[in-house]
Amino acid sequence: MDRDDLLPLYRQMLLIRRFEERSAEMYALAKIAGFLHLYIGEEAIAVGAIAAIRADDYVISAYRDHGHCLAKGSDPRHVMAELFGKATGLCKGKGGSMHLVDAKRNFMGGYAIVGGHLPLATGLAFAVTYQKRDQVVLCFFGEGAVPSGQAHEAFNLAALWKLPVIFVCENNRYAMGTPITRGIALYSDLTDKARAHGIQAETVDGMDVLAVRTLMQTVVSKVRTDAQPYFVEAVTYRFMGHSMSDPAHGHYRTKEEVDAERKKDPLVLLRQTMMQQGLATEADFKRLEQEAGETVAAAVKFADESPFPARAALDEDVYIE
Amino acid sequence: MDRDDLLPLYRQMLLIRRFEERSAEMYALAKIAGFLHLYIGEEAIAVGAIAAIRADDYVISAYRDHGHCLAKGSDPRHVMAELFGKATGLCKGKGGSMHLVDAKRNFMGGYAIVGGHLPLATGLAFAVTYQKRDQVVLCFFGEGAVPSGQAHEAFNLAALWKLPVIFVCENNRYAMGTPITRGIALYSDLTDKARAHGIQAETVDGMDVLAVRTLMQTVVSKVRTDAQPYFVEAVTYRFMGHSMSDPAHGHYRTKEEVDAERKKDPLVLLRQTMMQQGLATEADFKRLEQEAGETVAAAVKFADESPFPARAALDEDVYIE
Amino acid sequence: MLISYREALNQAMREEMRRDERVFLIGEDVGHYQGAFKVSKGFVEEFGRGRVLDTPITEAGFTGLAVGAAMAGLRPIVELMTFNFGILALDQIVNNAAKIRYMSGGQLSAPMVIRGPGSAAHQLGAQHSQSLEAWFCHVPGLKVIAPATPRDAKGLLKSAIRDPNPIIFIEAQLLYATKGEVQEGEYTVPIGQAEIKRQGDAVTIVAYSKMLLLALEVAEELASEGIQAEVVDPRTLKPLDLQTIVASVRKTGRLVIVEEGWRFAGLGAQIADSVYTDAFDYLDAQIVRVTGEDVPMPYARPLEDAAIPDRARVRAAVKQVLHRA
Amino acid sequence: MLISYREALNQAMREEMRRDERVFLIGEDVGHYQGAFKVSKGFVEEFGRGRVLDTPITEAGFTGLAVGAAMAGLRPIVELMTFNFGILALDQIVNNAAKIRYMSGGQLSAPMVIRGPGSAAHQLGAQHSQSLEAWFCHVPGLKVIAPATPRDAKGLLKSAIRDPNPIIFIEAQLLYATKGEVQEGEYTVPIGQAEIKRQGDAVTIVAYSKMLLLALEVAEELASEGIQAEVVDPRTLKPLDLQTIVASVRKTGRLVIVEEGWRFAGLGAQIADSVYTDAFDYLDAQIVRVTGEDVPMPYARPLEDAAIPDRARVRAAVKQVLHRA
Ligand SMILES: Cc1ncc(C[n+]2csc(CCOP(=O)(O)OP(=O)(O)O)c2C)c(N)n1
Ligand SMILES: Cc1ncc(C[n+]2csc(CCOP(=O)(O)OP(=O)(O)O)c2C)c(N)n1
Ligand SMILES: [Mg+2]
Ligand SMILES: [Mg+2]
Repeated sequence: MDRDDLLPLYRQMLLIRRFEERSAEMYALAKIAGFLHLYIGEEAIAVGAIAAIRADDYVISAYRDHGHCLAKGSDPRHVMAELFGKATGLCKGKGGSMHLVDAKRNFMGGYAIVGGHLPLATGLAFAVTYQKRDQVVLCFFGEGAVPSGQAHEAFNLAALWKLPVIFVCENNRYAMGTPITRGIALYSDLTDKARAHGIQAETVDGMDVLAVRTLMQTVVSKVRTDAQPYFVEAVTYRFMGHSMSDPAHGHYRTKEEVDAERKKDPLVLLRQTMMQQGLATEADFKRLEQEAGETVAAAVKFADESPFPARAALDEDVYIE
Repeated sequence: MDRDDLLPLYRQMLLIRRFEERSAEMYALAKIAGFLHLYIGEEAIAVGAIAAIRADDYVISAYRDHGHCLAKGSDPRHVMAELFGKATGLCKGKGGSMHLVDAKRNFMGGYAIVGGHLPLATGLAFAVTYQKRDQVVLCFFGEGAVPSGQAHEAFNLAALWKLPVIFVCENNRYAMGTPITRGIALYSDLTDKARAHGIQAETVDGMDVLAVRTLMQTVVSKVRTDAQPYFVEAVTYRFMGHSMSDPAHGHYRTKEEVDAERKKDPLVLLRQTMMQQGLATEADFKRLEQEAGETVAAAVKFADESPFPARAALDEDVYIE
Repeated sequence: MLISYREALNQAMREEMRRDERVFLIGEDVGHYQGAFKVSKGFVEEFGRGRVLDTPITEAGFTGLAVGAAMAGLRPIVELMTFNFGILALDQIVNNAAKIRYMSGGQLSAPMVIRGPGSAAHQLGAQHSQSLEAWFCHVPGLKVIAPATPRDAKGLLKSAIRDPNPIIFIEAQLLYATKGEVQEGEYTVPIGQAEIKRQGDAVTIVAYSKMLLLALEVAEELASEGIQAEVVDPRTLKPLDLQTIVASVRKTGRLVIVEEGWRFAGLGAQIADSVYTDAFDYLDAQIVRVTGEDVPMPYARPLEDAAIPDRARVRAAVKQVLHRA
Repeated sequence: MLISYREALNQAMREEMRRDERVFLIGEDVGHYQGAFKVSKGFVEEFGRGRVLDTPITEAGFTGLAVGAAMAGLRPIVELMTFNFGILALDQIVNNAAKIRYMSGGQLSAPMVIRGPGSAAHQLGAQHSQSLEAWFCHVPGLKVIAPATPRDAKGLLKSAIRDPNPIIFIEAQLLYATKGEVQEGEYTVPIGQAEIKRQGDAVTIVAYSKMLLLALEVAEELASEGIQAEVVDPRTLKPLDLQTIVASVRKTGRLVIVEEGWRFAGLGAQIADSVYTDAFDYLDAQIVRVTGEDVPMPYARPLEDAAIPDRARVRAAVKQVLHRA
């Protein structure tokens, strides 16, 4: 393990963490509205998985999409501006938190219908194959999408046509207030759902960014070379409520459970590893912390100072003339 | 094996066979219209499975539903009248071939959206459980429905809530012109689809009415006692085209293949068994043949002589006042 | 008693579930979570998990399950977390629930209520801010209800639960916290009856759900200018109580229709068409529709505001039918 | 050349697939089976399995796949075996295809054609006999086309395949075998332009898809009685060419709208509403709509016939607007 290899992973996870925390603050200040789903606790998955792909590979996600968008390299200023609904946002303020898109970076969007973007992911992969290119598609979704019909239809098509798509299931064990035990009949191992369609599958500790990246490197290279889909279950936990209106604990999970899970914080884990192995010092982390703070502050400032879209924008982008 | 046990099975299969053949003739005479999907070749499944349930158990099917309806005990006259679109039809002529319903006999209907009735079947089973009754639900569908999202959603719900529904997949290896090899990624054994949702599953030779009945007896008793769903794959073949507009062979399967499969005719098979074991004579089969002929002729006569629904019927049954 | 729209729905379902064992509630997070918008608060505690069912995120599956259960004699209430997700259950709603009675020649039926919030809340974006009532109203076999007040919400939901037909019951996220007077004790509001929510003689405004509140606000404003608008709330969208609307138009001679949904092929077009057909000679001016803009809902607040009918636009429409600029 | 509607569609797709490598055809049985209604005859032979894709019966899955492929630069043509099954793909069509351009602020788009037969054929029953154009027309971001003649079918399908937006292209099973004159060589018909299919001055009849043929038949009958009906075929339903319709109404003063779909909240209501708004003062009579009955489609032939507009009803409507009984 190598310092220059690991520090960027930490940097990215930290950026996402601080970005999300500031988003929550901005929500409290009513600078951000609508549904806001934070990625806090799950950073290792987006960062570890996206570290294993090329810049021209595709990424697509659900509504909990800030982490994937930032990990794919989007400018935090334009992401934050989108959350603010500003004209300088990635989507000119029209998409919002759940629908970030950064086409330049092949970040193909966040989607808010559970299960609905899995067919899209197979379509991106189909296009890659059709055009005889060698990109792969990373498709992130929660375990709540696993029983959905659209997911299964997508699995079958991907397997049938051997499409280069990697389904990354972020199993944080809750779909809003519904624990996986009450949503999925066979829940102890989700890989059987994919295998039943003929898709190879693997489970990984989604709190361990290095484990995620290592597995994904193998998976990505198989998928890129062998023309086949893959399914990865990354076991994780969301530290916050489902969205801003949902407390972190209460009806459906206890404070004790959340506290226990917080001990497996992916940032803390990587930091410990690096410290133990002498790959980084307190000073490094302090510097990274400051850097992240500045980046996020700049993003907020940019967003805040940007103009709202003009009334004329309302009717634009409905059709291409 | 016992003559009085087996003859009724043959009688039922024969009735379905002759009923279907006459339906085809009536279609040629334009007495029947629309889509007409014949059950010829698959009789052993409906007859074997329904022989294993009680009269108050529920049966639900897709559009290839004449066989299930007749096996559930519906009067062939009212079934034929429905195909003729007559007021005396099971559904007063409003349903047609694809939507036979006989509520008195708990034949809960034929449905024409592939995969769409599997959730309904879980709902019938839910009602049974809710009302603390002990019926089971038999749900018949083609293998073409297996990849559909609605099927998977139904599987998960049935398994999650331990509902007494038996999913009977009539795997005739073609969905219209699409062979199973091009419709389902993992096609060699369909039971894995159900097992992935935690549903026990079994495969059976769907041309052998005795094998079907034997398996179903075990399955039905498990489902009735243990509160759990089940999945049965019955491997079969349709001897005719998909519907009347589709020739028996041509684009997607060869005459040789059809001829070879026809050798496994479920009626011939049972007849041979009975003859070999001395349980029936030529004379018996002749009598059964005559009986079936008369029943079907009477059904056609009844249908033919029945009136069409009156214009007033158009607006009836849309709402309950 | 003064209660919220949310509480009114809660009472309606609670009373009906106490009254009729066949009624059960099914949907995502309706139980332990108390409903995504807390409409079913206390239900799983009172009625147990057997009658208050948390589902996986499989709208086609659990809506279809409810249709099947209804066919077998139960009385399901399906909560859609929002009606946007009802799109995934449309096959079950349109092809099975709405048609089974007809297709079976009256043998089977699907008595059930499918309810949840429709329309936009604040800045939920394009996939979560749709008003789809025109779609449901198009389908024979369905009844469609969209109450605006706590009183109507309670009375109509009770009627809907008792009705032997499949019913689409459209609420609104932004209505849940609104309050209104609701009589004590048992009552129902009949399906298919509009209500004149405000008397007037100068102009008729037809508006439902959230838009009714908007129409009433505008009517108050106009009253201070001496214009008395009559505000008619259809409450049930299908079957539509055209008689009450037409009677009002005969009196006022002028009609404004307010709906939040997309304009093109929206429900207001049908209301206009029906009124032109039944009251043509009483109209002193063309009917004017105030509708949502024909765009996917934008996230940014100023754009969202511009996409949804507001007071200024309703006012302008009234002035237009009154030929005053 | 005199060719069938089916052949016209076949030519359009064939020419465009030869012209543009990005175009591919996907749907159930479109390949080896040559299409359920044989529209794609010879395609898999000419273009291979890589561009003519037989799918499993998973409309949401393969339509969504096509949307994703379109987002990545391809030009899918999705064949729905019939539009009834499109209900299962509505989430993909409405939430993804129609909205992605808007939601992404113009970054992504879904140029694609979703085509197949809509409306009733003969006795296919309630789940297979639906006219859902009003639903699609309601959705911003979609264009909706419903050609009636081979010439329009070919020219409009070619335009649709080249169009950068998602397009709903509604054919009809009963039109496939109808024949008509189609010019030789390359041509397109522009999207969004109605065509006057028959000149007249006594009354305007607006009708599309199958109903156009019915309207033309009735117009011929009426001509023998000295009544010259002008028959306008919108061809594109969204965006609707209101100008052409209004111009005709200004001339005739009378309008009959014929549509096969359910009456309540049908597309005709919108057409009527638009014409009342834009040509009120030119109308000499109320607009009359001839529509399908508001019932699920019955199987029995006499009932089915009674549920669908026929010559007698169109005639009666014309007489009504002409105030002749
Ligand atoms: C089809 C559909 N049904 C319901 C919802 C409402 N909803 C939004 S998020 C969510 C839970 C999803 O859980 P999961 O997939 O595990 O993702 P997580 O939020 O845990 O990341 C639900 C039910 C939706 N967006 N789409
Ligand atoms: C959702 C849907 N898509 C397409 C169709 C058209 N269709 C009718 S039957 C059929 C094939 C079904 O095959 P299978 O399920 O194997 O049943 P089988 O006809 O072999 O009994 C298709 C594609 C349909 N009815 N429903
Ligand atoms: Mg989750
Ligand atoms: Mg089959």
